[in-house]
Amino acid sequence: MSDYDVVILGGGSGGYACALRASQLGLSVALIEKDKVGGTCLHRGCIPTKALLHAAEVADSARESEQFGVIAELAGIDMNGVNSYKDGVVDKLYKGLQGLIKAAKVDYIEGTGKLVAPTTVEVDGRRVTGKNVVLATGSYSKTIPGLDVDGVKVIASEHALRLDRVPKSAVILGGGVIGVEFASAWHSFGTEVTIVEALPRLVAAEDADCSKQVERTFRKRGIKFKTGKPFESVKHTDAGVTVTIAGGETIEAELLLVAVGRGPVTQGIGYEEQGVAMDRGFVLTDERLRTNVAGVFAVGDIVPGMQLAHRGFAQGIFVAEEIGGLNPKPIDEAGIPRVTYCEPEVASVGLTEEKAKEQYGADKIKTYNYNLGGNGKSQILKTQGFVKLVGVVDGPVVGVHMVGSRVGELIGEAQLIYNWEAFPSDVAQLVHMHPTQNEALGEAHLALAGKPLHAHA
Amino acid sequence: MSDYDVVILGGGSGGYACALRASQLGLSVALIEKDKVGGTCLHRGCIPTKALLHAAEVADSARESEQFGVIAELAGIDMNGVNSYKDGVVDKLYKGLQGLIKAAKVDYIEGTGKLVAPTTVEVDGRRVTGKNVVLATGSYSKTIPGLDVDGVKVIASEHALRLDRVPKSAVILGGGVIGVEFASAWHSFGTEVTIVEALPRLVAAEDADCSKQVERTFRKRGIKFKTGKPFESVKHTDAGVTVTIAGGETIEAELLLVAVGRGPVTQGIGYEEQGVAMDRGFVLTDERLRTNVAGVFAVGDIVPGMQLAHRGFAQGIFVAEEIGGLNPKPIDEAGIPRVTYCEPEVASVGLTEEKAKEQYGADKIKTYNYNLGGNGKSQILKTQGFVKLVGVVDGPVVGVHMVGSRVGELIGEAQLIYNWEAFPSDVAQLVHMHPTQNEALGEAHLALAGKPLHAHA
Amino acid sequence: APVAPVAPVASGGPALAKPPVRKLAKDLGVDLHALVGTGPNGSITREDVTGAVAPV
Ligand SMILES: Cc1cc2nc3c(=O)[nH]c(=O)nc-3n(C[C@H](O)[C@H](O)[C@H](O)COP(=O)(O)OP(=O)(O)OC[C@H]3O[C@@H](n4cnc5c(N)ncnc54)[C@H](O)[C@@H]3O)c2cc1C
Ligand SMILES: Cc1cc2nc3c(=O)[nH]c(=O)nc-3n(C[C@H](O)[C@H](O)[C@H](O)COP(=O)(O)OP(=O)(O)OC[C@H]3O[C@@H](n4cnc5c(N)ncnc54)[C@H](O)[C@@H]3O)c2cc1C
Repeated sequence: MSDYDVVILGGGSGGYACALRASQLGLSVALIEKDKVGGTCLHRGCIPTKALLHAAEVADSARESEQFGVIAELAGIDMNGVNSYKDGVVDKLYKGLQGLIKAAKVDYIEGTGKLVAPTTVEVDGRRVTGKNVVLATGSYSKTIPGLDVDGVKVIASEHALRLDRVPKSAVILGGGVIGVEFASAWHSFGTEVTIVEALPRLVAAEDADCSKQVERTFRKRGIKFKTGKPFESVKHTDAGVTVTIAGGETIEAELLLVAVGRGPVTQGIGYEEQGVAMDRGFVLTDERLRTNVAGVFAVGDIVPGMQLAHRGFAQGIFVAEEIGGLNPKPIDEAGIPRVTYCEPEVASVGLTEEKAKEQYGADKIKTYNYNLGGNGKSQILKTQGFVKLVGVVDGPVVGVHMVGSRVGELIGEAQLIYNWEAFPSDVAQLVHMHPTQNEALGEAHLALAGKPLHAHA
Repeated sequence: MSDYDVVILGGGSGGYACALRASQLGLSVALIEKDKVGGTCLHRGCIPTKALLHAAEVADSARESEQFGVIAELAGIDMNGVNSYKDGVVDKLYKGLQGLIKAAKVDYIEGTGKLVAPTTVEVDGRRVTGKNVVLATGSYSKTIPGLDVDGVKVIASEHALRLDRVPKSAVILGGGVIGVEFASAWHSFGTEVTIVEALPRLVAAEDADCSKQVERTFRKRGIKFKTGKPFESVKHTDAGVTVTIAGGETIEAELLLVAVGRGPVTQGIGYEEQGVAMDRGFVLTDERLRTNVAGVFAVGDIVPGMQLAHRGFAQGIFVAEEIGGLNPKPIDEAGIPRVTYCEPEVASVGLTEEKAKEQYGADKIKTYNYNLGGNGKSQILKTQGFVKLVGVVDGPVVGVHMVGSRVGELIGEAQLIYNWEAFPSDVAQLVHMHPTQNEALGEAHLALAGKPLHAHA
Repeated sequence: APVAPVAPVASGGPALAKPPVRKLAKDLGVDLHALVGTGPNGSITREDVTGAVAPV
């Protein structure tokens, strides 16, 4: 007999969203969490990093205030102050989330769970059985073979978020989202940063033009980076670390931050024993997020694909609706918006130019790159960058890629355009607010539709 | 015989957009401007005010930096610095615009034009005849009877933008868009501001909830305002002015800024003589922007309706396409996005709750108000406010109203939702980027669709 | 055998067309409810709408 309609293992973004939606649909729900509801995103991921990045923005703004006629001086960073600001934001959202879980009448079970039968999870000796089980155990900071993260001189993002000081210098291993975000924040705080990336470009998952623009601005800002340079080794020194990279070059720094990706938390908790099919530790699912074991679903970072909190939300909601019999539409992964919050921000949805050409054929794809130099609000912010559209000839917009201060907020509009398969002319016929940055999206669509306004054709 | 397909009188937002689009369509175009192309918006309106407001944001950010752990002190405002920043932005965009006009092969005629025949404009004795004439002479700062704007102690927005100092104190007459924007910027610079407004609320054109939130935040910020208090008189004093308002209360200040609206520039330039139908100085048109005189169109601030630059752009483009035979769709005025750039920003599109209930019946309208307290990114910015949706029961979203720092950029997404007549469920099925402010739009739609995520139902 | 057309309207919900397509239909004066959708799940596509105005 089942105790619950749904038993969810892991209370991060994917797990708790599933719990809330399932309970709304009248299902009985147990949510098992060993640490804190909210998971990586709330406690060690999205929220604290974005607080850090906002403090960095405040610091930059003070440093550059003279350009705007404002007389202010940046005297320094009080890292304790930054941390209590950051923790304050997390605490408030944590309280709110706990309130939602409580109001939803979800049975919240604290403890480490283990899958002991296809649809039974054992927590501290107690067996919790569901008609359905949702695996949502999330991810951890990976490292590379032979590189030992000691949490002191060689650290991961969770340690970086708890630092009680601004490091004088740091090497960041990995030029992906997490790496460039810390690089950007620390640089703003005064750290001398060097990013080491094995791939040929920063934010390599993004459209190549975005990488170029980020690199250009990082160079101007004084953030150093070595791309195409795999890490070789690290030696502890009195002052910190010496990092050796391909070619033999060495870099001295106070710290090494390892940001080489996140691995799935799926070992030693019964998944293999119960026959859940996995690949390199990730739980395999079909497009309806079913594993190979009947009644067992998986959501969030343990499912191969983009590791994003809102993908977890969407998957959690999807599974709850699936179990609730609503027959939801499968999620289009390319339609999930992506923002990297370094300065300049990078935001994208849909296909890169390269992928679109692969998929449709190069002659079927047209692109337009609207430079923010022509965008009044971006000039007011003194930021540089662009809005790039990837469109199918006589067809919809299939990719939007943006770089510049604050462009992350433009992704809301861009994602509607992509997901609703709008044609450039659908957007071009609407007038955008002047002066805004989203006006640049409007101008780009005007141009792609063949009727540029504040742009040369 | 006509010299041109289109002769445009006035090179502001409406006029130059018309010129650029007409030329794209292969029409021959003359653009007549007595001052500078770009008009009010570029030289005395949108752009310089938003530069001022950004400098204000930089000042606030420095003032409040400690809350974020950043040690900076706001020592003051260098108004010359602010002005040269502001002028720098204007100059750069002005050069860009001149380049576009040149590249478009528009005949740019400098001088004051007068309509001397239905489709003939005289400029410095030269007669320029078009198959069509577009009136685009824009607007000027109004005052009220008996209140004399001297440009020194009693000023209008164009003078306020040229001040070489931060006023110690100011009374602002008018709590509309321009009034609250100057109030907000000056307060951030250190001016003691009092807004005097005859209507019962600030930003009275917006949804009542928006006014309430702006008033709440203004009160917290220390911006004083007297609503429901018509202005009575002003006396010049040695120190500045004494303003008397209804009820006899007096307010002393260094300056009085008159921001009571903008009147159309339509007198003494031949419109009446040529029989163009007008109402209180505004040029009347049908929905295709035709005046009663054959071949004569009007666009921009001289046409009754919202006085916004991008409405001018849209109307200018419309008329060019109409003349070019493209038979464009008439513009839905309610679909034009509106942003007020005070702190907190106000952004809206579509109908207010009140108007929607009038139009559809109160029982056919449902609303949802998502508090930014539940929005992670807004918490990070330490801003308060909401996203309010006005929806038709079992129908589309017909109004979006937002208040909070930086919500102006969310209007891009909101305007697609309104103009494309999306249902709450259309938006709710798409996942928004976490953590962003546009996520609040997503949450509001989830809730209105009956499946709230980070919100109580 | 003739197949019963899929109803283009979800009960109480919007016509089964993406919002920009709905807008296009409105601009072109096409009544979505009179169309039989040829897209996934009987949804109305842009071609269904433009096809309804183009002279056959
Ligand atoms: C530094 C950093 C910054 C990031 N920034 C962003 C961002 O800005 N935007 C974004 O979208 N994403 C961001 N992410 C990614 C985001 O945090 C993850 O995609 C998201 O948290 C995944 O959700 P999840 O539910 O799959 O897993 P998690 O959030 O990792 O949650 C898993 C939960 O399961 C619990 N758990 C694990 N095993 C057990 C067990 N055996 N028993 C009981 N409980 C268990 C864990 O304690 C944890 O609470 C960031 C990540 C990091 C590290
Ligand atoms: C302080 C302020 C802030 C504003 N902020 C915003 C904002 O943020 N966003 C927004 O959308 N709108 C804003 N506006 C409104 C916006 O500026 C106007 O809506 C817009 O400029 C109207 O465009 P227009 O083409 O109708 O007229 P105008 O821009 O006024 O242009 C008319 C042009 O015609 C010329 N002209 C007039 N008579 C003659 C003649 N006889 N011969 C030759 N030339 C002539 C004038 O010199 C002028 O250049 C603001 C306005 C002000 C005053």
